[in-house]
Amino acid sequence: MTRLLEVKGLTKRFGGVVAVNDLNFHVDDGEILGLMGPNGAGKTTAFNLIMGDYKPDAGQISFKGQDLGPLQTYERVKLGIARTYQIPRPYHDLPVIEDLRISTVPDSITRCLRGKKRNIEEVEQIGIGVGLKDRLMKYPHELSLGDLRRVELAKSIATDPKLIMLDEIFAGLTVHEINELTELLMEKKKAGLVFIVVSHDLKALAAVIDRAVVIQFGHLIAEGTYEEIAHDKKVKKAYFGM
Amino acid sequence: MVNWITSVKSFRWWLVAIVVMMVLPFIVPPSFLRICIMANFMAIFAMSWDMMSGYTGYVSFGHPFLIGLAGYVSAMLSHQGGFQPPHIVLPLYVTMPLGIAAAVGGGMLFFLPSMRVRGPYFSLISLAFLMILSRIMIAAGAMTGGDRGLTSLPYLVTGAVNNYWLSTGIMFAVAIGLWLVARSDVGHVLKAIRMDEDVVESSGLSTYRFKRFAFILSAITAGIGGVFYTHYMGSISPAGAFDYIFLLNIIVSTVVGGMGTILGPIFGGYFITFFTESTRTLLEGAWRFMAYSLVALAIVYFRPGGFYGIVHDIAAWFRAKRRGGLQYDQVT
Amino acid sequence: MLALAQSIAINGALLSGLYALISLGFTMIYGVGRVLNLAHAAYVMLGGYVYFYCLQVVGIPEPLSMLIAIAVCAGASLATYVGLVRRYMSNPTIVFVSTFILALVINYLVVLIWGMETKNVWPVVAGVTQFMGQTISNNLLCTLIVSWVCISGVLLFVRKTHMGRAMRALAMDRKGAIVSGINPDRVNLLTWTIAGALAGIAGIFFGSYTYLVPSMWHMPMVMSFAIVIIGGLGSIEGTLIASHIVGYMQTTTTLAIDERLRGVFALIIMIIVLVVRPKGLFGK
Amino acid sequence: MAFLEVKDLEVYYGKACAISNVSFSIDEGKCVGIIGSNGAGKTTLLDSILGITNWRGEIIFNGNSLRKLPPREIVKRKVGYAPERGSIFPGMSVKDNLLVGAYLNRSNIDKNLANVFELFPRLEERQGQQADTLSGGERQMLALGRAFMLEPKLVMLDEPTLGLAPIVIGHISEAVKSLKKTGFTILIAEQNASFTIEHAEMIHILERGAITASGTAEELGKEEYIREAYFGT
Repeated sequence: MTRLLEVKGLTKRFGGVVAVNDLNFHVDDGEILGLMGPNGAGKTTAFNLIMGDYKPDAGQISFKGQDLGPLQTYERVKLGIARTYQIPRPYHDLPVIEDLRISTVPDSITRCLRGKKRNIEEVEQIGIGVGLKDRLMKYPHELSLGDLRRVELAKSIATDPKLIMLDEIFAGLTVHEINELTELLMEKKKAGLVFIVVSHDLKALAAVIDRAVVIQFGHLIAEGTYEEIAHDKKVKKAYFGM
Repeated sequence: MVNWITSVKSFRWWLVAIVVMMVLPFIVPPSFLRICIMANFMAIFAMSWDMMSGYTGYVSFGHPFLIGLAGYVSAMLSHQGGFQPPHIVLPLYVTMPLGIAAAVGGGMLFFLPSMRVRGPYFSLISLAFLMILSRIMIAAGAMTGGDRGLTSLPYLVTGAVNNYWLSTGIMFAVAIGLWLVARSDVGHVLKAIRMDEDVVESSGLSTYRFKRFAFILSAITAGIGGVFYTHYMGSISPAGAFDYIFLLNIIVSTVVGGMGTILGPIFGGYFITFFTESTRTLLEGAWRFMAYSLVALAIVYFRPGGFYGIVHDIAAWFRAKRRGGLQYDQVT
Repeated sequence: MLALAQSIAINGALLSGLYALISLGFTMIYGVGRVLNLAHAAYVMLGGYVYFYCLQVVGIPEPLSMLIAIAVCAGASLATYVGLVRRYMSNPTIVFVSTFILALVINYLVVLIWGMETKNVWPVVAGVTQFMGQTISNNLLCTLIVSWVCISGVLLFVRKTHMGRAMRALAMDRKGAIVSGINPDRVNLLTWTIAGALAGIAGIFFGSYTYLVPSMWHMPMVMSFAIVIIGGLGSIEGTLIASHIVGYMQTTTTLAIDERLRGVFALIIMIIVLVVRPKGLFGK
Repeated sequence: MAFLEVKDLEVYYGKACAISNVSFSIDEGKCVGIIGSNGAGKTTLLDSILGITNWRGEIIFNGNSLRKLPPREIVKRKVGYAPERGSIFPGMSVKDNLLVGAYLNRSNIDKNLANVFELFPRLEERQGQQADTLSGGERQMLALGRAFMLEPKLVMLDEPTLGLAPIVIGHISEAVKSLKKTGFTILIAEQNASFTIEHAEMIHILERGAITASGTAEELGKEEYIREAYFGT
């Protein structure tokens, strides 16, 4: 298996608070990695560091062997990393299909000027693929939280990535919605996509992940399969204080 | 082949507008045409502002900087007065492109770095550049004529009818050009930037690249408007080019017409110009500006979407009623 | 040379104090409501004109004229918030554009009532004082003292009173303020009123420092922008320091370089600060 | 008559339903815990009680309906709230932070300050310090302290243990215990089940905006699915 993403010694401080502290983990090709930890453990900060939204105070992130340090967010996306937002951030004035289409627009003025909406079928397929078939013409304020999460997922898929980072994608969804999303992830995994799934909730990920890393106070405390970490003493202590 | 050429249908309103404008000189007096000329220029300035600020949400208070810079450069190079230091007087077909280039170049040099900062910060910087340029133009009196500016500049064409054709032609050329860009995915991305810039970045698009493009288009448009306007008026002065009321006119034209629409600013430019001109006989000086400012304020306050928004809402309501639901081509 | 330096030192202190007075209200409004009020400098002009009118046209005694001027500005500011801004608090762009138009409305209101020609305001205090070999008018000294009394008053208010703390609290953490029982709307009402009153005081002295003319708000508007940006939007202490940077720079430019370039250097510094450190020198 | 009674509460953000049909009550002097995961609607629930959201249904506090009341009126009725992540005023000193908490209760400031400092001696040591220099635990203490400056009849704690080290959670736990002893009525919203069951006499499980189970710690511990999901056994 090849290393896809490697995070080494990642550290980020905000004022007096260390959000991510000397964090090390990696993702291999063909797997779904769970990035877990109680709320406030630094998971989202780690995501933002990988995406380039913040600059790390120390440490290195490499993707497909390439150092991401000097790259802007959009360059990282073009390399094949995509993310979803924990709180969905749709464009409030655009219907779903137009929202998704932004992710397929080429990052080049000349190519944008040539030909309009030729990517509409492709976008429609992605939308249908995440189960938004009859909601493509709806505006964000008409959608439920579950649907907005689907839009987030579809947007990340539309950038044609290799690795997708899902931030708390199951939070607040019904059991039925969770099952549907799980199926979808499995399907995409077969198609060759790699996922990092962030969740504070160990249980929800049991069916999805191949391997998990658990962080607390921005630091890695356990790593292994779901079974292994579920019985890890440190993890239990982190979650339940026992 | 590109689709937009095949879709003649979407050009039908342009054709109507062009036909109306072509008939106009034969049925109205020159005094009316002179108002139309001013309206054409205001429409160009408003479209320029809209391309940058209306689309991306970066509210520029510095557009007179671009317009004035273009006008001044062309004016200084083509001026025939014997002021110091002596310099070569160039023909208009050289100075006008140079003026436009100055607007783009000066804008790139000053405005583009400012687009790193967002929201009100950008607006303040652009206003600061406007103030600085205005001060420098006054201080460098030997070159620029100082407070009084430059007068008796060469005209491109003379007479109301000729100037009408010229300004109308430029206005339509600019409008159709910008409209095509705005309809393309570029316009789409720019609107998305206005709504949430970070999310656009995480869709793998360089927002800076798109903002820069919008800015350059805006600067070219401002430059074109600036040089033609200067050589239509035959004079340029700090009081005219850098006055707040001029800036207000540009912004209000766009807001009244509808921000982020290209069509709106044309309507807004005409509305504002005819409004100020028609009140000229009714109200004296300050009263007129007062009334105008109050109307502008009322429109911004009660209808931030402008006329375009109103028309759009009504049309969408009718169509939705007829077809019982939104169709794809209506929501974009 | 020494005389020039002394002159710069004294005049700089005066101008800085006035600028601080104007910018303070501007930055307070941003702090509590996250909106910029572009009409703020127009109140300064309004204050100057109302004072002039009451004192020199109607003949109302000086202290009463001052009170009227301050009250008119406070009222104008409050009315701006209630009538124009409150509805669009969540849309800074509209507030930005509409308050800018409002500034022009006030501008033409002044033109309509008092005309275009310049007017000289009687000095608030007559006579001159010799200081460091310079002759300073008592009026300017009074301006300096009043500025600092007001500034100290505002600082004491926001630090030592419940309402002042509520203002700062709202600026820092909206939800924390609300769960403490602070009513954001009331704090905004008060802040706009205080800001208007400060602008009125500044207007009285600004008018007698220079003269009255309907375009006199342009420079204070842009300068107070520059000041709050250099100081960091919403930071009161930063605003005070930045007022002195800008005030002294402007005085130096006017007295030692070229009167026509006044303001240019302050603006250039503002631009550099913004591009290098977008949150201002003292902003968080 | 319950001290706080929430009946058929519903909250919508646009068309998305955040809280549906939530009913529960607290008796005076008791402690109730709401356990739920991220996004379950805990904060929305507490916000609604304080009047920050638009809700439907009925909330009765101390015999009076809170319908249509603005937050400050509810705070006036002595509802203290420590928002999540120890939300504090970063640019103010610790003491000033506490004084903001006394905004609507200015009669016994000195006594209340002394009480807070007794509860959290750490805050007394640092009272002159700027609040953004505090650690996560100290911030949480400050947020709690600020709520106590009101002399509240009901205290609502939103995730008081979020992101805190076990030893710091211990300090917070001590504080909550001494509050209970003093007779405060407490509502805790938490993900941390063990912290909640330590203090709460009654626990409600909140999932996707609805209460899915209620009972004492022992009662809930008997249900396997809840035990697995929240108690970690």
